[in-house]
Amino acid sequence: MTDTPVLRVRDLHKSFAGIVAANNINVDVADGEVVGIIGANGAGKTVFVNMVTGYLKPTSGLIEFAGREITGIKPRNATGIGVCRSFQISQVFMTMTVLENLLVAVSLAGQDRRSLLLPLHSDERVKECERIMARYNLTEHREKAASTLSQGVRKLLDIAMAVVSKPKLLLLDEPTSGVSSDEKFGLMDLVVDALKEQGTAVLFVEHDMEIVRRYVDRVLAFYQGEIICDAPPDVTLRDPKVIEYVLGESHRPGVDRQAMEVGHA
Amino acid sequence: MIRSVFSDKTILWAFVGFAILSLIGTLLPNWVLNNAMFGLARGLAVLGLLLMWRTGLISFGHALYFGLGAYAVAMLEKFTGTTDIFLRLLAALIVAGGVGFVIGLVLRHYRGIFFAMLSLAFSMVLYGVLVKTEALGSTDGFSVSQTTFLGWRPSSKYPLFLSIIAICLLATIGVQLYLRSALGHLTTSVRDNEIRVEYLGYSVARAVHVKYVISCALAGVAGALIAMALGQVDPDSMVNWTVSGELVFITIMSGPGSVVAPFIGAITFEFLRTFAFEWAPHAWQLIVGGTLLGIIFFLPEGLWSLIRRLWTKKERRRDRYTSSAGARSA
Amino acid sequence: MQTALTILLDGLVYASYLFIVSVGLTIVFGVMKILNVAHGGFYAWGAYSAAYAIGLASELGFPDWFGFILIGLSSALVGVVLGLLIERAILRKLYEHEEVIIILATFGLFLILEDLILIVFGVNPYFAYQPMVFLGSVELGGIFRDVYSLTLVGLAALVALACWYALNRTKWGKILTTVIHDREISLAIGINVNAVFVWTFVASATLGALGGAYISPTVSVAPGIGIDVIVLSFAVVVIGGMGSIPGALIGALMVGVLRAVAVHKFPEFELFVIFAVMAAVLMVRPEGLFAPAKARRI
Amino acid sequence: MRDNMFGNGLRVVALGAVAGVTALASPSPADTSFKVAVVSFLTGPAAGPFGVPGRNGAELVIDAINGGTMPAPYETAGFGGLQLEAIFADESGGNAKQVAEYRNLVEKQGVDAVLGYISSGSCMSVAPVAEELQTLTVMSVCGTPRLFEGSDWNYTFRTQAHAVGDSVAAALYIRDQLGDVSSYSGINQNYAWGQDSWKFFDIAMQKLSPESRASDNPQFPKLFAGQYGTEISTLLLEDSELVHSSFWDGDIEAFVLQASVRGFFDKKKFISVAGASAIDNLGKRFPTGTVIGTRGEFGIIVRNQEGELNEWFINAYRERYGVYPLESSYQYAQSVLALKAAMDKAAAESGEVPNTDRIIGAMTGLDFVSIAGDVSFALGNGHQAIHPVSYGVTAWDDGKDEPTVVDVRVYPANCILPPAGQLSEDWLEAGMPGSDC
Repeated sequence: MTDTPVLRVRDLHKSFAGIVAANNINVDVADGEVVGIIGANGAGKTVFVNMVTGYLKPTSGLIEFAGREITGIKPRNATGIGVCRSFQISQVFMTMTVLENLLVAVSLAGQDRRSLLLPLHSDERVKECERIMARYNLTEHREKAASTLSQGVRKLLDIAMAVVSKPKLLLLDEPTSGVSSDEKFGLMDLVVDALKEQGTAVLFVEHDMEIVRRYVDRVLAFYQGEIICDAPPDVTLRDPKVIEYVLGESHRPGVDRQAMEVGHA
Repeated sequence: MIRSVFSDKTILWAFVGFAILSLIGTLLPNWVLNNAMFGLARGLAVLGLLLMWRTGLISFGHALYFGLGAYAVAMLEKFTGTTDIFLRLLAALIVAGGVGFVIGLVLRHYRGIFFAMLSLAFSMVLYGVLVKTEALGSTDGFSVSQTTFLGWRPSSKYPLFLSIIAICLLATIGVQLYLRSALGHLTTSVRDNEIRVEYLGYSVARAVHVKYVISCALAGVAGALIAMALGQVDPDSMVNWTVSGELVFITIMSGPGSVVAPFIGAITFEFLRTFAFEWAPHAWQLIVGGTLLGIIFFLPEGLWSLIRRLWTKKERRRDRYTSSAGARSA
Repeated sequence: MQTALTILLDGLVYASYLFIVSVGLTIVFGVMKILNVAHGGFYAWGAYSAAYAIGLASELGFPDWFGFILIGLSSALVGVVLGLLIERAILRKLYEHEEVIIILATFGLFLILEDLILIVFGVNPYFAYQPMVFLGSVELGGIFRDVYSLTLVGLAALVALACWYALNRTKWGKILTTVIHDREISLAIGINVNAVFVWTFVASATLGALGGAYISPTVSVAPGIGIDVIVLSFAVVVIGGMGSIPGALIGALMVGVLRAVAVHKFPEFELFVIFAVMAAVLMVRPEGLFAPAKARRI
Repeated sequence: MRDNMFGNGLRVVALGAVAGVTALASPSPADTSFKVAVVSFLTGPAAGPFGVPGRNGAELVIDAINGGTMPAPYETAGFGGLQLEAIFADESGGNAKQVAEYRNLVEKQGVDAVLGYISSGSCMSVAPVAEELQTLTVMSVCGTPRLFEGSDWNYTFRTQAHAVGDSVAAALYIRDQLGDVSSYSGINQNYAWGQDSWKFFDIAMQKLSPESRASDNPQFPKLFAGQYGTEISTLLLEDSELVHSSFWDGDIEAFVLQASVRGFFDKKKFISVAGASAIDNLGKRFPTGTVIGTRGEFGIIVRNQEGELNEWFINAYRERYGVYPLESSYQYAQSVLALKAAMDKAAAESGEVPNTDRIIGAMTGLDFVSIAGDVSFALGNGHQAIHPVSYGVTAWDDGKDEPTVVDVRVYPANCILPPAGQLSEDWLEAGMPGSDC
């Protein structure tokens, strides 16, 4: 491990037509660290994730990945250098089977572009996909079309597809949203273990405080586009401001959330 | 390599089918041969549209490339006197592929109705130029002389028929291999979820562009082959929007199921039109239009689904008979 | 100066014609999200039925002005009968399909309508010049113009006003606007979207038929007259913005005037210029000049 | 699996073979009949004014000859002893479709010869295919001289003189009858016929009336455009005294209607090379005082001309179809008569049933009598016919209450057409040497 943080964000600012969606955001994430992001609806969590992965361009500020500036990078280039993400609403290929989904992900993750012209179902790729399916408990769903999967399984597939390229930084947008409560922990156990094994740093947006408490090393609390607390979970979750603005019942109107979220674009 | 290619059932099938077609071609009367040639050539353009359709895009302007291919043949003859099949095809390929590449730079950012309309607009620009320019034949178009093969001028249509079959077979194999490849699977991927493709690190625009250029080149070659088989090019039956509509129609009629479906669909269409025109000259459009509606309502996966249904039914029946012999997993 | 005036007037007349034909197309797109190729069929049916009725009335000794009433009647008849029939029997069952499939279905309908004309009206051209002759001509800008063509401008203005009024000043207009904005919400607040669709389609078909019926006295009404109209009105609708009525107005004016300039000054660019503008608008502003901007996908 | 695949493959072969056999089994022509496809516009804007009258003209004469009821010199029954079996096909849909249709007629329907074609586009595109399929093709109406200039066709004949004759006769009539016009413009369809007509008329005018000035903005709308408001404005704005037009189908009718309401014919002298069909269709709506041609001695121009054949034709046609024969009726009849004359000659020379080669031999260079004048295959190596061309001025016959044409002048073929072996354009540019008027 080096001293350079895998993610370094400085003075990040984003506004939509005069409405501030992110302001003065400064974050460092170290290799292999697991960081939770919490905040009420419209607090700017997803905007932050979208900016880091290149879906949105910040109005001002700096984003560095492993010492290299990636501000305003295109999503596909972000993926290329090792910044991947999953989505609040699973982004998978609905009409394709689980295996095909993973095969496409695996083939695109390969460095050799010429191999893209070879048959998708090559033995080598299928083997790798089988390994991934085994890791993420997807083997039994192998030949099912993604559209027929339950939310939880689809979410797993979504995450599995995001990590096939073995990213150094992974951003998960509400990995447990829409997942039934008895699937939740199993899912998170699987994912966090698998990612720890790979040494991937993880940032994830989460509403469920139990999940946050159990899996993260550090929590960022967002409120009205700003980080109001950045500390380990037991500190953050006891912070009075966090309790008032994030954990309390008050879901204050923020920026129009729909306009900014990938899943709705 | 060859073995692995022919291990693909579709390719093997296409090979067998085209081989049989080329054999019975010697027995067929000329008018059947002609219709088969038109059908096969048009099927080539439909094959390109199939590629686009699988990507979730429908072009209402592929007559542009169809016409460019046909006119490339005619203009090549007019200005250089060349009638050689290889040069004709090369010219069509270069012109259609080249224009497709340039227009693709714009079109690759468009989806849905906008893609359809912009491709329509581009094709109508060419139509507008052709019908009003005397040097380009205006509404008359040009006659196209008989095709020569490296200086040899055959006395029958059969060599051209064989060449068309060979080209269709090559294209079928090529497109099938492409669809099986990782890049080829990006058709469905792009249709299903562009965001995911981008986040997997591949440029959706580029994926669309590549497929567009392939389909343009196929349409161009198709136009060139029709021009050669027919001996005539003109804007109304090669470039007008109705031609694009017809190509899309055959695509839907064929169904997206297989790379051989376009040829089956296009040949069916050609005969449907010939007979409808002969039996009911004032109602052949009605028959064609009615067929289109019928397919949309009752056969949404096209003719191919019909063939596959017959096929699987038989297979199932046989499976029932043979299942006692051993365990055969689904 | 005289040339400029003539070009402007020619362009205006042609634009009026285009507007009347395209406005129905754009309304249907706005409300139902259907690009209706069969609109050309309504146009042709309108032209044929009006020409037929005018010819018949003239033989029966009706006065020439009666033709105007027949134009209105026949376009309403065509619009209601064909519009109802097609929406109820065909389109209604296709709303769940992809938009390209619906376009293709309307293409099939167009082919059917074309041949039905041959079967019903035969192959010979019809002439219904009585209303045009009845109105005579007038000198404008140094040359004579037939008054009938000039009334096209008035009719177009009337159609535009009526559309504006219906959309902005009536209850129906408010319902329509809601449906255009969000079909789901309209259903949720109890709007009978099916009924809205039917009447929108009928109105659009009537406008298409009116375009054909009104133009019929000035042309020879012959098989195939609907074919060129479709792409021209597509161009108009796309340039102005699909679904926008003011857009159709601007689109028609642009295409009309550009075409007039081309015919007068650069005849070989007549068709080219229309579709070049269509392509250019789609490239620069895909939603058209008058529709609210939407983000492109990736 | 494998067995099954080939099983199905064989079925495909079998199906194909069945299709092939059924097709081959279509009835072969009996020895006593000669099957001819008559192609004309049966749908579209050209059907009413040209296609249907042409078809009817052919049908009338074919039936009369089959039945032996024609007057002299065609009183013998049959064509070289054969009965002519006609099938009628549609010319609309564009050149490419015509080529496909032509192949169908010959290869599927098995016709022995093809007769007809109105549009120059059809003729130009069909001629090479006729050669390829070695099928006798007699063209009836189309006018572009390009058909036989630059190409030698063995199987194609044309019984209609080409556009140069129409244009030169038009220019001559203008000089002879209207005196000098200061300037002229034109509105012609943008394809072979319209382009050629204007080009030849323009050159002929320059040679015959050198002081006359051509417009620099002649109009070329698309064929079957239907709306000419803008073009009419353009022509009205110009100061040209005369407007030339070779419009012929529904377009001439639409143009005349749109133009006459705008006072076009009060301001301009108008010469219509091939629009005579509109006179009958429009009746009083067609402006009187218009210079009109019928591209030969056809239609309204010869309506009151004496002659047994012509009177028979007009009466029989009126009796059967209820209207006057139009120019295309004459033109199609002329093609049928050429076939009759050649087949009779071939039969007489060989004493056998005429076949394609013998008919071609007999038709090449043939002189024959048409409905209202004489025709000879003098150009294009004996494949291109020449005949006189008439022009006149439209008027209203109050006595009969029907339109008529007055001040008719007939220009003989050797006055208005180039001698054999010379290209039309060269001949015109050279000032029409050898023209014998």
